[in-house]
Amino acid sequence: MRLDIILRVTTKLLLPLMLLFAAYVQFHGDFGPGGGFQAGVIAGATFILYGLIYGLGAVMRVLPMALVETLIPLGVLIYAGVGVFAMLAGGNFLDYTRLAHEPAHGQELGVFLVEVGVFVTVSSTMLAIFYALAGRGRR
Amino acid sequence: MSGLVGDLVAHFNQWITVFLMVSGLFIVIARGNMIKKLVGLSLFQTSVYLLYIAPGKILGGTAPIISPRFSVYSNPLPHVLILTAIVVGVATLALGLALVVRINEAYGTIEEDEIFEQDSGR
Amino acid sequence: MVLLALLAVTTVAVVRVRNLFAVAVLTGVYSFLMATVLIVLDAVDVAMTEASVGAGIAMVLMLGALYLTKTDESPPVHTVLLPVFVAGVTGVALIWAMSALPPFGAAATPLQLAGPDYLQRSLAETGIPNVVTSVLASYRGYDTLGETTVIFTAGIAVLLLLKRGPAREGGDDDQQPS
Amino acid sequence: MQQLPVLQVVIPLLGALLCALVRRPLAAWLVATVVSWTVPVIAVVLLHEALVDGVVSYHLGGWDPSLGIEYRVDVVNGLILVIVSVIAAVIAPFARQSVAAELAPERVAWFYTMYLLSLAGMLGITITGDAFNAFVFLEISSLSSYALIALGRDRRALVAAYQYLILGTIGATFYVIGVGLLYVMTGTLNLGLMAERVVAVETTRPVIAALAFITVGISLKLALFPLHVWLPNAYAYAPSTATVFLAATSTKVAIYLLTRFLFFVFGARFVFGEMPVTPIFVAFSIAAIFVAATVAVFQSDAKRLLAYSSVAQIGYITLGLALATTTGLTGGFVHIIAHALTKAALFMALGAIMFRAGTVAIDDLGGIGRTMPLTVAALTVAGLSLIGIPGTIGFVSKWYLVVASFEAGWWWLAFLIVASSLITLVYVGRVVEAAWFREPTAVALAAREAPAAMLIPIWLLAGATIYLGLDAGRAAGIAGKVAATLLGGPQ
Repeated sequence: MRLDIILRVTTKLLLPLMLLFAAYVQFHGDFGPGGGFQAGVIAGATFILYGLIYGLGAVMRVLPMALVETLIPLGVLIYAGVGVFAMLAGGNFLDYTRLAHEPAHGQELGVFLVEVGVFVTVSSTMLAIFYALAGRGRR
Repeated sequence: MSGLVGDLVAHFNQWITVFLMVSGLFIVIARGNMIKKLVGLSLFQTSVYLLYIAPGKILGGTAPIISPRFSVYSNPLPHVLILTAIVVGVATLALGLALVVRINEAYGTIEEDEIFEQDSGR
Repeated sequence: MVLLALLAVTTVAVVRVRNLFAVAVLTGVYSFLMATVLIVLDAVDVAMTEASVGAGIAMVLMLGALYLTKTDESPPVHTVLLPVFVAGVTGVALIWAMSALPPFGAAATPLQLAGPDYLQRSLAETGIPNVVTSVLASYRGYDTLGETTVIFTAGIAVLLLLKRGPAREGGDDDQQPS
Repeated sequence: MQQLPVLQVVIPLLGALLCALVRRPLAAWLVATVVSWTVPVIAVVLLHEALVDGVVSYHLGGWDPSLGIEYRVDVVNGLILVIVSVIAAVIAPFARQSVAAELAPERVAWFYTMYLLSLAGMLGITITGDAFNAFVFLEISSLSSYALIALGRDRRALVAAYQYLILGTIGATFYVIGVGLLYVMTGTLNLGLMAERVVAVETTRPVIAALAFITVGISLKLALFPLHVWLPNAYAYAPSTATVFLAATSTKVAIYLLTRFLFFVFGARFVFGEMPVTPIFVAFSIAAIFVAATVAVFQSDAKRLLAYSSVAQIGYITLGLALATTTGLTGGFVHIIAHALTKAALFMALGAIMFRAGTVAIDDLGGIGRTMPLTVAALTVAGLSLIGIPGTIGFVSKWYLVVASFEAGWWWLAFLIVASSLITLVYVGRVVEAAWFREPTAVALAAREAPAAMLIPIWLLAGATIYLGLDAGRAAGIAGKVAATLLGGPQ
């Protein structure tokens, strides 16, 4: 597979498109189907594809294990952080209306931020599981 | 759609849903292969999605994305619940498969009977 | 209806086929069919997730796990009486219960009438037209925090089980007598 | 301090994230300890507020309960919150050395992550007033429990975790089916609203099926006989700290959830008056008490013996619920307290023995009372409470159960409860006899007394079983209030 030039070139062409699609799904979730989870899955799949074609080492240079392991809790932390911030702003936990002057704006901002948190956790978890499985090898 | 067809759909729908659930549950209990059991488990979980989503549908309605072109929408809440359920399902599957990989390393097999034999033999 | 019938056929195939690679592929097929059914039922977000999760993640996970284990299932040795009984009782109970549910597609059910009126308030309160997104991330945002935590839990749990540590791990070579 | 209900769950959750970020064993333990010592304070304040005001309600995201998710604390779950978080607080000092001895260092931080997630999950199930939110947190606590169990040193821990995963997921899916049926019939997921609306449709088939599915699903999680098969191996092979925590708390939380549905959502009148729930539960509870206790007698591994004993002890609690009278429920809830304290003390003592002697096989423990007298003494005290000797809390709960049986006119049930204590005496006696009176084995002679960080928690728990046994009114008082709340129906 390593020598298969067609696969390698196609992948290289596909990767940016896939990431772009992930970004579209992430940011368009307010208007159409999609959101942080689906976008995270697509982004995670993109890196897994890269790893499958170019080898584990290549993708690990871009996103080392230690970074991925930090990103998993970080995503949840972003989500919970929005909740705590709303609490500090005088509302209840996850009360996004407190995040901006206008309640509806606060809602939009809050939804955007938590979707980012979901994205971070989902994509890094997928990648981490891939690393763990790939690093295991057959016995 | 006329009422008669709707009625038929209603029951057909339910029969299939129940059939999917029961098959999944059957695989989990009857099979000894640990990966097959997990497959059964996810079939069982997936079939529950229909139980939630189908009652939220309104005939003639559309997806719950507000737009001036439509006036009747299906209920969004079941969709949200099932999104969560899907995620929970795949998380369980991932953990289950990781356990199976480790069990295979420790026992050299993923058949329950052989594992129980090995454990009782020691 | 055709889709549902196909789903049933796929399930039968999953029950019968013993080659686990084939089973993995069949579950992918199953997920795509399920996603199509979900689109028919207006659940576009769910359909998208089911397709990406069921036919994407789940299949990658299964194939990865199969690569590390073995691919054929032994024939069952136990009697199938108990499983048939349990599954049968569950099935009968469900049929019994579900046949008394409100008819499919009706607009005047408790779920539609007494349920929260997200559709009316979402745009005004959150400015988000996709009501699924607003319910998911705001009205029931705490569930979604829980959901993200579930992913986090599973991720760390898999790493705990599968990541090779620098030291020799103790999990699989303990000689404790039973 | 209106934010307390959510802090109860979010603090352990944030702690878990922090543990995963710092990755150092000692720092992770410190985080876990700080969290474990904070949550009981919150729980006690919440219980106090619930006792004074009746119900503490918290709207997550600021949404009305009909739209969003509500946290709702009354006396019933306030008490469970206190039990779970107090156990967590006592475990924290014990955990450091035990975990360090039983796990590879690079896994310790993640162990505490899982432990705190499990804690957050259980507190979340207990505090929530939303049926689906309970499912989400049930899965958080379940997934983390599977991971905790799989970390055991024996390879059988993996199989035990796998079996628990399969059965636990079936249970959770049954629960989801039941909630789905209820949701379709009532149009709400909020437990309070559900309780109001279910009355109008309670005789319909979906609601009856929902009752069955939810009961069976949760019974799988709480290991009601004969759905207990996952429990003995899971407890026997998990790391000591995980066993202490799960044995003392997880089944109690499941019992609470079942109670919430049976008494609050469906209503005692419907469940116990019109459905044949009482005879079924009494029959299974009796079977659990006798079969599991008898199996326990023949175990060679002390941890496994206590695990089977847990199945039997759960039988007493479900028996109290099944009677559905004030006295029966009081007995059931006192037994929840009693069993949490007693089993935590027992498993912790075994954990200390594991730490010093490296084994908990009964034959290896002969004479270990000479080298570890304080640990074994605590084990003995907790064992007495397990049997139900007067002067311990185990006696108080059984007393109420016996009285409740007489009130129901079932003198044979009272007789069976007393008789079952004899079997408990036999299996507790086996461990205690071996530890005190046999000639010391080589393992026993090589052991030293457990460190203070373990002894103090063990004796705190053992002391509590005595204190609450002598001051019988304290536990019974609060359990009586719980019983009155449950039988009073929705407020």
